[in-house]
Formats: sequence, C-alpha cells, structure tokens
Amino acid sequence: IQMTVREAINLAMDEELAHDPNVFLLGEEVGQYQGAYKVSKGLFQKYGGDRVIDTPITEAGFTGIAVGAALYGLKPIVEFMTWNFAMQAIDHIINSAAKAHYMSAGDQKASIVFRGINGATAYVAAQHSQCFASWYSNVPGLVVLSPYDCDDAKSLLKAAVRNPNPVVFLENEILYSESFELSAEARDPNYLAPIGKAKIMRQGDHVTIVAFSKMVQYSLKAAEQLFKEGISCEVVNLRSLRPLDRETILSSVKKTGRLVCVEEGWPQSGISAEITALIMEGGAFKYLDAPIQRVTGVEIPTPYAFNLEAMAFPKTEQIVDAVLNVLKGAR
Amino acid sequence: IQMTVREAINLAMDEELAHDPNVFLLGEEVGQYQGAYKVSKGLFQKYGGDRVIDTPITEAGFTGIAVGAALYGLKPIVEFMTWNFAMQAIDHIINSAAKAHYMSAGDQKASIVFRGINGATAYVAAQHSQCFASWYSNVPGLVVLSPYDCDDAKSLLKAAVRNPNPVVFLENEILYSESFELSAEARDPNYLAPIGKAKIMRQGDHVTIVAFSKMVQYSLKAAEQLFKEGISCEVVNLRSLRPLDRETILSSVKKTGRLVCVEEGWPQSGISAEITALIMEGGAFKYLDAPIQRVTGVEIPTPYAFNLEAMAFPKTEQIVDAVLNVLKGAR
Amino acid sequence: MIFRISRSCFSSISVKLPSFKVHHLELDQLPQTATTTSAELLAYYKSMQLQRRMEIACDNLYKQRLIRGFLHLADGQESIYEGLHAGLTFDDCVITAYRDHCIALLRGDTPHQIIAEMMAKQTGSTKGKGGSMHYYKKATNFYGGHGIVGAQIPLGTGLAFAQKYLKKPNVTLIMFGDGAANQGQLYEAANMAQLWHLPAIYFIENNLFGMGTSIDRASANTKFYTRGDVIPGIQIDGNNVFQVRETLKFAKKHCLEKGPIFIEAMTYRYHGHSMSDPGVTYRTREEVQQQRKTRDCINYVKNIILENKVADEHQLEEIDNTAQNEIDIAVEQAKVDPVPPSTELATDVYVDNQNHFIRGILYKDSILPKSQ
Amino acid sequence: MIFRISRSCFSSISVKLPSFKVHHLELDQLPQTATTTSAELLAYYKSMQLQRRMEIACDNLYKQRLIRGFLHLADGQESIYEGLHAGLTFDDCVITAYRDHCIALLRGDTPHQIIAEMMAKQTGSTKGKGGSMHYYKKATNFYGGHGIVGAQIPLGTGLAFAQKYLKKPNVTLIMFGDGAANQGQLYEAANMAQLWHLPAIYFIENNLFGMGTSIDRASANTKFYTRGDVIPGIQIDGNNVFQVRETLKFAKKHCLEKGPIFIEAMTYRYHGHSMSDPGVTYRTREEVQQQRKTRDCINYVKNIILENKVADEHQLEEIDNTAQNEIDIAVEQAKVDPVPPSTELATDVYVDNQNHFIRGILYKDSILPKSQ
Ligand SMILES: Cc1ncc(C[n+]2csc(CCOP(=O)(O)OP(=O)(O)O)c2C)c(N)n1
Ligand SMILES: Cc1ncc(C[n+]2csc(CCOP(=O)(O)OP(=O)(O)O)c2C)c(N)n1
Ligand SMILES: [Mg+2]
Ligand SMILES: [Mg+2]
Repeated sequence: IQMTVREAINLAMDEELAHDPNVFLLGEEVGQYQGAYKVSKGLFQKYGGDRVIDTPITEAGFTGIAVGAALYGLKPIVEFMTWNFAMQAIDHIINSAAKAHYMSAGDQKASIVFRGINGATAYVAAQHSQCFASWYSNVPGLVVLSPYDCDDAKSLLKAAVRNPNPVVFLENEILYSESFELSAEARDPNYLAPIGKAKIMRQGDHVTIVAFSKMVQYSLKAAEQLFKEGISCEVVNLRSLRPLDRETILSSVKKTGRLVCVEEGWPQSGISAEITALIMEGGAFKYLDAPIQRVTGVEIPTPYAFNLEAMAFPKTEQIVDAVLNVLKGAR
Repeated sequence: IQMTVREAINLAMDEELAHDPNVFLLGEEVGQYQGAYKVSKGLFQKYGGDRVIDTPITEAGFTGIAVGAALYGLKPIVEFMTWNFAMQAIDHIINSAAKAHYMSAGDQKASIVFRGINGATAYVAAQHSQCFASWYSNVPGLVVLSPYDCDDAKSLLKAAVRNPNPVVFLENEILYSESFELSAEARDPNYLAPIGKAKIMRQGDHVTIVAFSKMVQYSLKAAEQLFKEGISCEVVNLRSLRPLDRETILSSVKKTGRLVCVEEGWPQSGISAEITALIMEGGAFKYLDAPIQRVTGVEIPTPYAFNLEAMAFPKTEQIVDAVLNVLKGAR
Repeated sequence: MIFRISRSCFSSISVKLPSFKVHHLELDQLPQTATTTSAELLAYYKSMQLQRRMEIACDNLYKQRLIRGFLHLADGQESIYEGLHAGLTFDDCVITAYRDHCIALLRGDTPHQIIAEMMAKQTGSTKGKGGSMHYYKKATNFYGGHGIVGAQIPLGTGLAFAQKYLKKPNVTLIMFGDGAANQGQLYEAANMAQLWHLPAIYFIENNLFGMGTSIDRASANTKFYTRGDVIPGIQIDGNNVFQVRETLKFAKKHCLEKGPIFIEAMTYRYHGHSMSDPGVTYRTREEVQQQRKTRDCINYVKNIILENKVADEHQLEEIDNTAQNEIDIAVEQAKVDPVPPSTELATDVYVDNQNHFIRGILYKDSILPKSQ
Repeated sequence: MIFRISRSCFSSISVKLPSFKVHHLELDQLPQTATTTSAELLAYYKSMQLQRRMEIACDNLYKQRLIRGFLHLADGQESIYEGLHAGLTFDDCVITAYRDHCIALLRGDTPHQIIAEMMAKQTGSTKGKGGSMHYYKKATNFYGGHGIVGAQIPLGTGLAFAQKYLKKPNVTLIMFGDGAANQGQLYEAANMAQLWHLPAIYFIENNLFGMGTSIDRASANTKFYTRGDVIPGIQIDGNNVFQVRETLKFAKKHCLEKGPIFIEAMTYRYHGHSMSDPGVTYRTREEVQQQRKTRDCINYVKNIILENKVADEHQLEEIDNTAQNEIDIAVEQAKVDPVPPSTELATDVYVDNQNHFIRGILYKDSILPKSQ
C-alpha cells in the first residue's frame, strides 16, 4: 500500500498508543486541532484528552514535564511543532534527559521520544528552517533518528517509542505529503526497525552517496540520472545519526573508493564532516581514490524569497555535480 | 609581564568599559560578588551598578534583554556563569541575535559578546562540563572565538567587543588560574587581535597538531616531548572557530602531510570533524601521507570521579600517541 | 480626493471610553473620555481601511500562491495598531511577533514594500529575505517581526533597558498574544523590568486563541492584565482606537515615572491563525460573524463619523476606494517587480559580510572573503 | 545506645505552630498546633544531628581536598528535610536541586554512600559518577539532585503528571530556592499544573540569597508563596520541623483534591553558597551568628525536648556522639574505599549500553557494541 509519510508517522503513533497504555502524546495543538501539520489526526478522538494532550506554548515547561513523566516510568512522545522551537527546551533534552542515566549510574531512565519537523520547510524563512541534526547527534546519551520514507518513518518511530533511551526524531515537513509504498514488513504492527542501521537504497560501484531525510530523494534522483551516463552510485540512507552505522558506510566506501555526503544543514561540523572523519579513522582512508565531497546547505540563515531559498539547499543537480567531481578528481 | 587568563579577560573588559560608554557587562553575580569565578573583579566598584549589572538567575530573560539592548545600539557583554547554563538562552543567541541581520536585510545589527566558561571544569560532573564549540560554530551569523593564553584572551575579547556581529566567546575555567606572558603588543589598549586568524604556536615539519583552548597546552607539551625524539610538530592554535582560518590550517598540512586534531569536546560532528572535511575539500587531501587522527573527549557525559574524569579528556599522552600513529600510518 | 465635510476639521469631538479593568492601579487614574477631531477621525478611518484592505489583498495573493509559507493576518485587530501609533511616537520602540504587517505600515513602510516582501521581491521591505513574519525599521524604532513565540518579550525589555541606559524619555511597547503570555521568558523579563524600573509596556493582544487553543485551555489565569504580579495592569477594549490610544499615553507616562506596566487589549482576529487554518474548527462561523457585526473596530469609528456627521456613507466609500486603490496599485507594482538577484543570497549574513567565507552548496561555489 | 527517658515514649506532646501566611487560602484551614511524642522528638533530633554532622564532615573533607568541585551544604536547613520526610511517604516523589545530601539521606542512602560519592568512590550512591549535586533513588521516589537551576521544576511537575496519569494517590514535592523561583520554567510548569490539576507541591526554600544575591535584588515580588498567581500558597517557618510536616500533610491533601500549591519555607544556610563562597561578603558574620543563636532548627527541637524533660543535656550529648560516630565511621570507610574501576567510565551512557559504540579519546580505544 501507498501512503504519505504523514500517515506513516500517524500510524506508528496510533499503534504505539494502542500497544502500551503508558505511551502518550503531548505538544502544541496535537489534540483537538489534530496537529499543526495534521500528523496526529484522529488520535485525540481515538485515545482522548488524557493521552493526547494539548499544551500551552511553553516548550521548556512541557518538555521538562515530559522528561519528568518519563523518569517516573511513562513513555511520552513530545511533538515539537518544529525543532526550531525546541531550542527553548534544549536544556531538558540534553541535561535532564540525555545525561540522567549516566549521572545516576543507571538509577534514572527516560524512555522518551522528541519528534517534529527539522530543517528546511518551504518559504518560512530563517527562524523556522534550521537543521539540528549535527547538534543532537553530537550528544552521547541520545539516540538520533531521521527517517526518509514511509518504511523508515513508521518502523523507526515505533522502535524509538520502545527504545529505553531518549530519542530525538527528526522529520521533514516536505516529505509529509509525499507518498511511498509501505512494505509488508513495515505494515506488521510488531515490526520495529533496528536502530543504528543505515539502509542501502540503491547498490552501486563507482561512488557512494550518503544522505538522510529529504536528501535521500535527491541522491536517488542523481543516481538515476548518472546511471544513464554509465555511472553507478551506491546510495546510503543513514536513518540513524546516532549511533551511526559505521560498518555500512565504511564498507560501501571501501567498495567504491569515492564518497559524496549530502545534507540540508549547514556544513561546519555537520553530519558530513563527521562521516568524513569516520572514513579517516575507520580504516577506509586508504581506499579513497578522491577527496570526499560535501553537498550541504549554504552557510546562511534561510531566506524567504522563493528563488533564493531554492538556491540555499542541495538539489539533484549539485549531487550530480559532486559525483562527477569525485570521479574526475582522482589523485 | 605575567598574568593569569582571568586577569587578562578582566583587563580586556576594563579597557573596553573605559573605551566606550555603550559597553556594559551583565550576568549572574558579575557585580557585587565580582563574578562566580572572579573574572569581573573590581569592575562593579569602578564602573558602578548601571554598567556592571547583576541579574536574577534567568538566562533566557537576561540574554534576550541583552540582545534587545544590542539591537538598540548598546554593546553588551553577557557573562554566562558557564556555557552550560546558556542552553536556557540558546534560542536568543541563534534566532534573535545570529539571524537578525540577515532576516532584516541589514536593518538590525547586534554587536554583542556572549562569554563564559566552556567545556570541562574540574570535578563538576556532567551538567557542568559540556563543550559547545561545535554547536555554535555550526551557525552562520555568529563569530565564535576560543582563546588559549593571555594574549588571545585579552586581544580577542577586545576585538569581540568591537566586532559588529554577535560573538560567542568560549573560555576555560582551568586556564583562568594559569599564568602567561602578556606580550607588548597585547598590552597596548588599542590592540585588537584579528578575528579569523589562527596562531602558529610552534613551527614544525613532520606533523601538524590543530587545537584550541586548553588543548593547545597539551599539544605544546606533546610537541616538546616528541621533539626530544626527533619529531617536529607544528602546533596551530585555532583561536577562531568561526570563521576558521582555512589558509593557515591548509598550508600547514600541505607542508607536513600529517594532521592530528585535538579537542576536549565530543567527537561526533565536532571541530576536528570539520577540520578533517576542510582538508578534504580545501585541496590538501593529496598532500596527506596518513589518515588524520582525532584526539577528543570520550563520548560520555562527564563523570565526577576524579580518576574517571581524568580518563575522559585528552592529555599530552594521547596526543603523543596520535602523532606517533600518523607518522607510522603512512599509506 | 477632496470632499466637503459637514463640520470643521478641528472642532473637537468627545468620545466616551469603555470601562477599564485595573490591577494595582486606581480606576480614577484613567480617563473616561477622549477627544478627537473630524480630521483625526477620518485619518483613523482611512488608515484602518488601508490596513484591512492590505490584509485582504494578502489573503487573495496567498490563494493565488503569490505569497507562500506562513501568513498571519491581523484584520479585525486594526484599532490596536492605529491606537498605538496615535499614542506613541517614533522615538518609542515597538516590537511584536509575526502578525506584523500593519505595524510595519504604521511605522513607515509603504503598502508596496510590505506586499512586495511577502511576494518575495527585491523591492520588499527586507528584499525578500524575511517574508511575512519579519518586518523591521530601525529608523522608526520598529524592531520586528519575530517568529519565535515569546522571544520578542525579553528583546523588547532590552530595548527599554537601552532607552533607560541612554536616558531617553521614551518607552518600548512589547506586543504579544494571549498564547505567548504563558512563555516563561515573559516572567523572567518582567521581573527584571520591575526590579530595574524599565520603561516597558507589556501589551497583550488577547484575541482569545493561540492557534486553535482557547485561552481557558492554555492559561490558568486568563486575566492577562494581572499577569505581571506586582506590576500594574489595565484591561481595555482593543476594538476602541481611542481607548488604546489613551491607555498608551497613560502607560507611557506611568512607565517613565514608575516602571513597567501590563496592558491587555481584548480583540478578535477574523482570519484563522495562519492561512492553513480555516479558523472555524475551534470557533463557529457565527461567532466570527457576530464579532464582525457588533464589535468591528472600523465600524466603531465609522459610526462616530456618521453620528457626528463628519462625513456621510458616500464620502466614506470614497475613502474606502482610495484605500483599495492604493493597495491595488501596490499589488500590481509588486507583481511586476523583480525577484532578488542571486547575489543577495549570501549578503547580510554578517555586518562585515565581506570579511567572511560563506560556503556554497559545493565547496567550489563558496564566497571568499574580500581579503582572499 | 539506650538511655532512660523521663517520660513515656508515646505520651503526646502538643507544640504550638508559628503563624502562617496564606494566599488564596483561609488561615483557619491550617492547624495551630502539632502533636508529637518523646520518641518522635528524639528521632527528629537524632536525624537532624546526623544531617548536620554529615554536612560538617563534608566541609572538612573538602578542606582536605578529598571532596572537590562544587559542594553545596545545607546545614541550617535540616528541619525542612526532616519535616518533609515526616509529612510525606516514599510513594510521594521528591525532586530538588544540588543542595541534596540530606534528602538523599532521608530517602534511604546511608551516610557512607553519600560521603563516598562525594569522595568519588566506587561505593558512592552513584558510583562516583554524579558527585555532590546528583543523588537519586528511584526505589524511594527520589529523583535528584539537579545542577541546572530551575530544571527540576518542570521535571517534578512531570512526576506529578505521571502520578495523576497512573491514578496514584500521591504527590510530588518540588524543591527549589528563592533564586530559582525567578526562572521562567516555573511559571510554564505551574500553569500546566494548575490547568491539569496536578498533585505538585512547589516548595521554595527561601534562604534569602541565591549565591551572593539577596532576594530583594533578584525578585520584584519576594513573597514567594504568592508567586503561583492563581495557585494557593503558604508561607511557613522552615526552621520549625513541625510546621513543615503539618504543612506538607495539608498540602498533600490539598493537591490530591484540588491541584497544585506553593509553599515558601523561610530558612537560612549557615555555609556560603558553595565551598568557594565564604558566605560573609554579602551578609555579615554577625547575621549568621544571630541566626545560629536564635533560630537554629535543631536547637528548636532540643529546647522542646529539654522543656518537656524528654531527655537531659547529657542524654542529648550522647545522641550527638552517636551521630558523630556514625559519620566518622562512614568517612573512614569511604577513605579506604576503592575508586571506581576504569571500566565504569563508559557504562550507563545508555540503558542498553552494550548496543552502543563509544568512542575513546583515540579511535583505537573506542568501545564497540556487543554485536561487533
Ligand atoms: C516557541 C514557539 N512555539 C510555537 C510556535 C508556533 N506558533 C506560532 S504562533 C502560535 C500561536 C500564538 O498565539 P498567540 O500568542 O495568542 O498570538 P496570536 O497568533 O493569537 O496573535 C504558535 C503556537 C512558535 N512560532 N514559536
Ligand atoms: C541555569 C543555571 N544558572 C546558573 C547556575 C549557577 N548557580 C548554581 S546555584 C545558584 C544560586 C541558586 O540560588 P537559590 O535558587 O536561591 O538556591 P540556594 O542555593 O540558595 O539553595 C546559581 C546562580 C546554575 N547552576 N544553573
Ligand atoms: Mg492569540
Ligand atoms: Mg537561596
């Protein structure tokens, strides 16, 4: 069956709310309004206001409350209307949730999911379209996931809810409305995706393209386009940004000898920077036939103007360009 | 003359308060108490409570107030007792300060310095010893500086205060009490360090060591120790994390062909990851004779126990080890 | 357009103000009437019509997909902006959230600049960089235009701090919604404003909803004018331009003498929260109709004009047409304006932009600092 | 140690409570007296002595550099911890900030575990991982031990949320200082607690200073018991263990029936804020002496014991000695305890730690997941 990523996330939450009475959803407009982006559609009607909870616009407060509830033993899903607003609450994600288990030598556990849209949303300007992938994945104690398609969205979100650790779940607003096939495996309500495993979306020999979220789509398109020119790309969908799937990345690069990293976020100390460093220290350096190329968001706050915004984030074209570069740029 | 880094920062603030009546300092305990770490010693007495301002323990509030004052045209220095507490205020640093100039197409300007101790402080455990260098330096619109010695501390802080952009200034508590020579140049009240310039602390040929803040010290010690074994290390003190001094880093690596990056923070998407990616794309890849090695904080929340804490952060020993590795690990 | 008006432009008309509610203040400190003139009434009427027609034009442009992303319209709330404009000067600062077009207009942007901005054109107020939520004008002390709920509150408090620091005889008006009033940063900022006697006016536009959430579902205390705790507060009818104006005059004086104050203005937005919200799932169509019919802020001025025979229906229609015409011209101009040139992409990141390396999507497309 | 006491252990003694101040409550809802027994008096006395001597021992250990980093002592404030312990059960949650040793003791940690933790030993409450600011005990519903001012307030509100969600007949006590009371997250959390009728007790330990800043320099409203706005509040003498206890009993009942409540307990810390603070730059030595002499919380119990001839000076001294002895033994044991093994460095980062790659200082020293 086909469904949108919005529906896949909705389905994951629906199943998890049904599966465990200690699971609840809270956030701004998640209940009666059914979600600012309608991701929680129908859940308030189905599970009631005690389990699908509308909060005031107080991110620090409700995030702290959710972490506290998790420490007691509940399993909250916190929806941030966007991850941009979570900056008001980031202290609770890092200091109250991520560090609690370690500081208490295992006494305090917070099984909690923080989810919402991350990165560029169309035409909303600088304060509403930052990518926080590298910040959160910098922090030990957190699990950080970023789904691409419906299979990812559903089976990773379910895995996140059942994970005993705090999980940061980075969604993409533009993907919400895109349709994908939901595989038979992912349709099974008992199926959880393995956390920490990347997914090879397309096999290839000449070059590896590593991407996550919306950028997987452009990478696949680039691979398709390049295939017509006789270039065979392997496209790796990271899915998990912490832990990173070191084996899959390293073995793909060892095979192809060339790597292009794609991300929507800013380059400096981004995900692609980490992948580059991982190649260096993970033993794949000597297999590299060309310097790794990054394809990233331009280093600017996001502009509103449609034409400028389009220039601010990677598209198929630049990925193709980067692949051609790494193929050309042998040492 | 010799002075401590604490005194150098104090002197910089003293001179800037004297230089420009629109400069003021605010933060918790900066006034009557003379600073939790005594960095603002004597300033309240000298400039009075209108310019050296004690705030309640409300980071989000006073940071927002300082940014607002900067937008009006004042030049605030905001002291965070530690950068850990600035997570409560990070939205104002990023969304209110860093993005204002761009979103307003230049109408809004915020000349403001956010400063305080960053990274590991001794024996204070996980919530008080996180390094935020990579997060802030990820963000366009910010300038991010991290001084090592007294020359850096004084002349960079003065440059930060006069810079027209929001500046994040990352200090180190352990260095506060360490003494360094203040050069004649830096003693000059008119001298400002150039922002975006790294400093070669020691010339060398066999390997480049890049570090910032406290880690420069261990790198210098490692270089000294290795020198006795006939290994010549070039030690680069980054000083500016945004903008990075690409030329200095690249040309050093082109010369030595080997690179060790040292940082106290967590590795994933850290500063060293960025330097690695920079080498790749900046044209130094082909000069590399061995994979770049990172020497970083262990990927854990900081433990309190003295013995564990000592194991959590890089020391001279691991830098030496890394240098020997890159020298051995030729392809 | 000139027409004869039936009474002198300058003879004064007295208007009775609605009752106030007060917190830590005495009712008799506040005026019971305001005076106006024919000229002023017509000016208010025209300006409020201009605001409304600008908002409606944006609605249409959005439906044509010529404006995109978030768009928060303020029609229904025009008297607030008109009143604050009348009660303050350009030396007083104003800061607000994303529902900011009308304030931009009153602080000196033209309808053309404002509309062109939303249409993402080079001629827009911020050259297309900010869009609907981000207008500013330092020259008239308008500080935005903020997309993060609550963030403008400490920022505005900081503007007031600066005014006091520099000994200016001015105040800062900090506008926010009933939803934003629950943000902790309000309490942090207001505490400092009171401790330090800052000239800060905390102005709550209570339009009964924060997105789809009614005030009673979001706020344990819905008397927003009392939310400053020890800080005095006033509740007014935001639909009454004169009460808004007089309250701001009072507040300004109060602030400069005693420190901060809270004002809660009861108002109503006709549109949904933003364009994706039809605005009638959490409230009824009838409720919106009822508000329009009985409490419309432009009608209120219109009625005074008619009652006092300042102008007749026909003359007001002419004003309406002029306003509409002005907006139409702005829209047409904006439509043919150029989009920002691609060189604008990487300007304004820093004040000294030319000193900075700005990486492109690919490294080879990066912009180098001038020095390199 | 056994000694004869001069009256029956169980005959009840009535104690007059100091007056309350109330906000949105009636004074006559609160008790004027409390009853106690000889046994209870002696138990309180002993427990409070144990707390104080533990704190003093830490002070000494700090001076010997056997405890390091931050150390926030609570001597002077023991009656608060004793009173909350008496007024609640282990099914009620407690959460606090970094001034947390005494609560850890009352929630079941031994002096040895507590002291060993500060001395960074493997036998410490959290194996040396948390140190002085981070004690926890899920088994008795003690949730820390937080180093970020104010963070425990929403967290505690979340514990109360969970209790209500799971329909437990219990409450959460959320402790914080006068300084923390200005944090915006308090107002965000309290708003939700009131909206959702959560069983949350917001308990302010008002020791007149946040670090070196006196309450009047930090708070526009220093009547902390009124800071919940529409939430009822009570101000009490924190030095009176009975008033603390009775107020908590009242508050627990109130919470379960009606929702949150604020309590402000007036108290005083004898030490500086932490060990780097001599504590006498922003207040005088005389003031501290005066507090010790006239308002000490242990003396208060001691005097009741003596007045009621429950025990004599000599017998109390014996109790003191026992307490001291217990602490001394704990200290000696902690001194010889081993430090945590290096294998502890990378445990407990995740609940399922074995599934995670943990990078070492050098890549080659990384810990691989079990699967690899
Ligand atoms: C910190 C933050 N959280 C959430 C949002 C999303 N959001 C934008 S406006 C809004 C409602 C605000 O309501 P109110 O303050 O009453 O203002 P109004 O829109 O009614 O003028 C919300 C939830 C945001 N922009 N920022
Ligand atoms: C967010 C944050 N800001 C600042 C600090 C530093 N700090 C620790 S305790 C403290 C004073 C708190 O005072 P109060 O709340 O009155 O508690 P008390 O220490 O008096 O018990 C400060 C400023 C911190 N730990 N967290
Ligand atoms: Mg509203
Ligand atoms: Mg205190």
